[in-house]
Amino acid sequence: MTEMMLREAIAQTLHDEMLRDSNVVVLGEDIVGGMGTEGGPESTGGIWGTSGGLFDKFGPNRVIDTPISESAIVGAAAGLALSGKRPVAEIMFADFVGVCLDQLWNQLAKFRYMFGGKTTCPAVIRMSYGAGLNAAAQHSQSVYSLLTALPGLKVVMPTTPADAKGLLTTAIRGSDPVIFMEHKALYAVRGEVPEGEYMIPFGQARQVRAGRDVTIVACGLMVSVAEAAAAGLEAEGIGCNVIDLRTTSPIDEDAILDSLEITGRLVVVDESPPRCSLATDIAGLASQHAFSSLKAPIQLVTAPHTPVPFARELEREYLPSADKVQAAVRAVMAYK
Amino acid sequence: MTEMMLREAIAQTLHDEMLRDSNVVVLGEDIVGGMGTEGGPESTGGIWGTSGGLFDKFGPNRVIDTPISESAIVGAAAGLALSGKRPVAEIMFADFVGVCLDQLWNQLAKFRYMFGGKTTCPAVIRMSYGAGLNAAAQHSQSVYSLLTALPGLKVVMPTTPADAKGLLTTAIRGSDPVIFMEHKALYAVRGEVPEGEYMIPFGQARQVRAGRDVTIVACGLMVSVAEAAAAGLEAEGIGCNVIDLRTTSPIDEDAILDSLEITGRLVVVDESPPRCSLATDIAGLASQHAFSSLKAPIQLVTAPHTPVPFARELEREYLPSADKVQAAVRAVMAYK
Amino acid sequence: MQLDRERLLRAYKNMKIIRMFEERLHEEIKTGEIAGFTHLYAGQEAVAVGVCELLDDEDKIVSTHRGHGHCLAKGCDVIGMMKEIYGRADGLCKGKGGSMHIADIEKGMLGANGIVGAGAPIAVGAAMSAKLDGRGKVSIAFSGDGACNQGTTFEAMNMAVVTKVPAIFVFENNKYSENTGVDYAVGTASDIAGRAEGFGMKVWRANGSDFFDVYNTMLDLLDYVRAGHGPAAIEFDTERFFGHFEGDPQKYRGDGELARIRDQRDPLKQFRLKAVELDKIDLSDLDKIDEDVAALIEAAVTQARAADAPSPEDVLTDVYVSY
Amino acid sequence: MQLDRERLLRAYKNMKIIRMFEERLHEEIKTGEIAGFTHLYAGQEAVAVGVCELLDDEDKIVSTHRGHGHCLAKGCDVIGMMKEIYGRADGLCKGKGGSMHIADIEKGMLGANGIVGAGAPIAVGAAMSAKLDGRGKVSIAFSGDGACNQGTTFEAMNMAVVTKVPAIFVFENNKYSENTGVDYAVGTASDIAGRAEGFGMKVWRANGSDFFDVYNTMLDLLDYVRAGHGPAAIEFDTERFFGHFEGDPQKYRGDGELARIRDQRDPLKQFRLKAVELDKIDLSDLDKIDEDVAALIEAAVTQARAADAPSPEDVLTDVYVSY
Ligand SMILES: Cc1ncc(C[n+]2csc(CCOP(=O)(O)OP(=O)(O)O)c2C)c(N)n1
Ligand SMILES: Cc1ncc(C[n+]2csc(CCOP(=O)(O)OP(=O)(O)O)c2C)c(N)n1
Ligand SMILES: [Mg+2]
Ligand SMILES: [Mg+2]
Repeated sequence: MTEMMLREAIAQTLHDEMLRDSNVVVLGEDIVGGMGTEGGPESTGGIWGTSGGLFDKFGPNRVIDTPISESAIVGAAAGLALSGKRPVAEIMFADFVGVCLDQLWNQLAKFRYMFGGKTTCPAVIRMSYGAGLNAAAQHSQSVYSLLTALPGLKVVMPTTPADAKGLLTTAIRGSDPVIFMEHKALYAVRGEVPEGEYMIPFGQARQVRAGRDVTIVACGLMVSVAEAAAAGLEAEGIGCNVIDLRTTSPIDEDAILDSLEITGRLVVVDESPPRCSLATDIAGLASQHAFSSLKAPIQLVTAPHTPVPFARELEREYLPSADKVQAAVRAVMAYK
Repeated sequence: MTEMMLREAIAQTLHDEMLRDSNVVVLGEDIVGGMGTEGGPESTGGIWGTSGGLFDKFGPNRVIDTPISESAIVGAAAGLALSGKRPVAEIMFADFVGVCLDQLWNQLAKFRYMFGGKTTCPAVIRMSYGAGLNAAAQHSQSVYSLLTALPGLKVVMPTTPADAKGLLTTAIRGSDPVIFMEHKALYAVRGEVPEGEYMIPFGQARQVRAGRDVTIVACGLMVSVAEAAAAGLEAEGIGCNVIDLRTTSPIDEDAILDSLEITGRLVVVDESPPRCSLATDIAGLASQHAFSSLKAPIQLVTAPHTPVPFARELEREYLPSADKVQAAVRAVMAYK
Repeated sequence: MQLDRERLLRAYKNMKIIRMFEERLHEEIKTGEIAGFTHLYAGQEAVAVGVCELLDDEDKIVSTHRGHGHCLAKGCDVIGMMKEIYGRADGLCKGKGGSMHIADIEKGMLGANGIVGAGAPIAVGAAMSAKLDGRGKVSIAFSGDGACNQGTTFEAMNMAVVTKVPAIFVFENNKYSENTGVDYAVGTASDIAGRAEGFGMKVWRANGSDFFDVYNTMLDLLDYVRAGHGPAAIEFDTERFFGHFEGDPQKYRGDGELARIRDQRDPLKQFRLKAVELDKIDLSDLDKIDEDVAALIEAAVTQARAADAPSPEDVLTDVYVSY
Repeated sequence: MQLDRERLLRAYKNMKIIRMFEERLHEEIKTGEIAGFTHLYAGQEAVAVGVCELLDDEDKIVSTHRGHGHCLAKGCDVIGMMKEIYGRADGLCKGKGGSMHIADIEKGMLGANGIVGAGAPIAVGAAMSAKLDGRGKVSIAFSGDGACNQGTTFEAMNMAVVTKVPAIFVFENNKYSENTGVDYAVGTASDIAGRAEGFGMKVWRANGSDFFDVYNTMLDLLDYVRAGHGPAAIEFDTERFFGHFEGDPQKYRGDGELARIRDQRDPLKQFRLKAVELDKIDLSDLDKIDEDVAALIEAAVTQARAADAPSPEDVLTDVYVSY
């Protein structure tokens, strides 16, 4: 085990996988940094600090810095994947899915199906997402609900450096297109990371905390919010079973349903706006398949049906907080 | 009242609104048809038969035929709206939202909020959607769940010619951006349409059929599927309350919750794939706010988590059918 | 890659296959047996065949909604394609794709595409792959005069220039995007190649009704690209013989326009005229091919009609490799 | 629109406001009081002011992530902007937008924009509106050398040519998109105007560090566009004096590069030199303006600091007019 930041776990994993498999190619805007400048390539090394050193080591044909053209980036990843390569593309902010959705949704996600199962399309599209940095309406969104809805894509959301390594390795070595979502506020989070080969299968949630009163389901940054809420509630004698989904597609239905059999009470914490969200997705799952276990109305703690606001006071109110989660837990506990 | 097809109701409404308000401008690919050809403008008159005659009457500055550039079409609608016009843009197939999502999601939908409420953005974006014509994975999708999730947009789904007129008029005269979704399989549906001014407020569902046993919520083409199912079930003595949402954003929560108070049983019929869908959205609503009324697990009848397949036999299986809805209704009735 | 007799005969045969495939579909679609939207490629045969004759299975192409010609020219199985268009279980894509989504990765055919403009970026990715492999392979994006206005096409051209990959942008200017004329929709008054040049690419132009012109110009272009000079573009002046989609009344056409182009700009007629001048080929050779192709297409339709429909459960398979 | 004394003084004042606004932000951001991502426009003042001096409130502009200069030049309130950047309740956008989303529709300023390349299509829509109104108004899209590679920008240029609307594409080539040099990312080796020309537009080029060159070239360009000849494009050679965003260590810069451009390509310095040559203006006039502007910026910061934060409930308002 080595302690490192989540961003370092990603950089290291990219490095290790490129070393292991010469078909792995990375591409994206400024992933090299300094192309065409006096400072030269690698003078900056990637906006998020997740690709530094790769260009010097693997060269321009495997580490491809691109113009600002997100559709062409994702399309190129698709073309690389169809040609037998394993591209890892970076979209700087998940909000930019707006300018490349077609390539994700109508191309990458559907090739295998449209072509009758006769091809694989092993592309990983990494993107930073989420609010908390006062980056306002176009640089703060939690795009995972939208992407989870799209058949053909897998959606992965690491919350710890170890998970980042284990899940990214699985993503790169897999045969399906994967959206790999990195919360901006988690890049600097530190944690122990296993050395050597380390893979985490998709669709297996992580139990963050055990408890028998209420099930709290969360993913990404919201896991820490759920955890903080649960820690506080323990003092009140309320035991929360906190589940980190790790991947929202596929989703670990069993982890949720098994927990609901014990608790009968569900709170979902979701950074997305409420409509057609991951929160409602899980409510749908529970209300179909855990109906007889449920003892109280499901509580969905989400962002409001608004864009992400800029000012600190507004963004703070926008985001689900430990307070709101605690209120939701108390509400499901109080229900008679 | 005049009988006409849904496509005619749309063409007529566009015409009437352009006549009434010189700020109404329409734009889109081939909405004139024949630009730059020997046949000349209006030689075809729009792919869907929803814009014929407008060019000859209102001229090229108000009826703007565009190149194949969906982002620029929606962006231009946004620019027109910010400049005091009332654009009605046509995106030929809702699937093409993939190439213009940014303009819908990060621009149109957010201007008012990002600009602190200091502007309105009255743009209507019309698009044909839905399966049933064997148009395969990229021309058959039910994009409404995705768009309903986006704060700042309203989403409208007419099912009858009269509703098409009433809802489109409301959309054009309103002050917010509206997505107006026209199911391809409904264009030729006939019905009586009120003459003269006719507006239907958003957020008011239509009760298609009354019943006290089960609530069936549907929208768009699925309303007719729900209706057919309900008609068959009546013979078995099961009374279904069939609700046509008309608009999915805003959604008529009261219509659903009031009905659930009576029936306690909910079936949702949704043409979208299941994850983070309108179906789960309504399940989320019910499991939060109608928990005490619910007598059985909620049944969600949706498309599967797959792209839309091409072959007739596959697409038929893909789409929710009256049979599947009946099975769901029987399941909720049988639950003890 | 000189045009010897064998190559000439094969090129003619491939063009004829496309022509008869499309003419037959035009008839079969009227019977109602074929579902969905179908866009016929007839009239543009010289482009698909002239380009693909110079490629092997490791060279890639990405096609469009009007993809049958590209698929056939790149070697997709005629019978498998016909079955796919009929939506059969053993169609090339198991009935899941249909006319607009035919692909055969083994043949270097990365898919027809229902989204106008989606192909060019994908071709750039395949070109990146080719450059990485360093074996002189190329990747081709076919685009129409309508698709050339889509943002993705422009992004792809710039990215190909920046990354100096062996991508080739083949613009088939058949003068129409659906019902709109190219003079209206392309800002540079129907000059598509000039715009590609503006992106910093070397460009070529050729007569897309003339196989020999297509082939010889591509020979030159491919020399340039395979040598590692980066991307290139070519505009072909061509014609579509049928409507935009099957069912299109084509009211945007001028009087006599269709008759004129079918008479004067038919790649197969022109091939016949020129081929015999070359003295390597007799018309009887070509007549023989016509017969063979007719039999092949007949067999394809017969087999497609007789083939099994997919079973409903198959709707759920092939979404993921594993999930 | 001759450059009389009054106009010259105003132009200088507006450039100075931008400069001091940005220099002050550069300092204030270090205190941690200002949240979010901020991109400073200093160095490019002559472009924003030279362009906007020739517009009135009915002419529209659409800006970028680096939008303060465009906003100020188009007449947005200095204090309202500062408050917005501080995220205050009475900021220009009530604290909901912040630096990247400042807009003032009354002034014809249709918004800064956080999505690179999103502005050009919106400007085309505003130009369609201007053409419909027929009063000779124009609509301007500002784009960077990075944004010029985005598909939306290309689509917008083509659509403007096709629809012959009074859209103007102003490319501010400051040589960098984030950490990437223009020579790398623009396929035509840093020539952006040439590519616009490839789209069928008349193009101009000018020195974006020289207000007089910007102004006079725009005078010519605007004559052309306002006369109804359709869209046009212009490329300005310019420089950004700060990092891409506040906090950028700028390791991609060459040794002494920043000192050199600040010395040789400063629009304010150059204005001072040329203005006195013109004999209409004394340096003391400009010094007086400097003082006034300093006081204005000081007041803006003081007021912004003192202003109320939005109240949390406001997160829910202004999404729709009615819902
Ligand atoms: C993104 C997108 N926009 C619009 C369409 C509808 N559409 C299909 S083909 C076509 C015209 C394409 O014209 P062109 O590129 O010239 O190809 P051609 O049909 O002439 O082969 C259009 C508008 C589409 N399929 N995808
Ligand atoms: C669609 C999109 N892609 C990427 C970004 C991230 N980004 C913001 S500014 C920028 C560089 C823009 O360069 P340029 O257009 O030259 O403008 P400048 O910063 O020089 O003013 C990038 C890549 C973005 N905001 N939006
Ligand atoms: Mg065409
Ligand atoms: Mg720049």
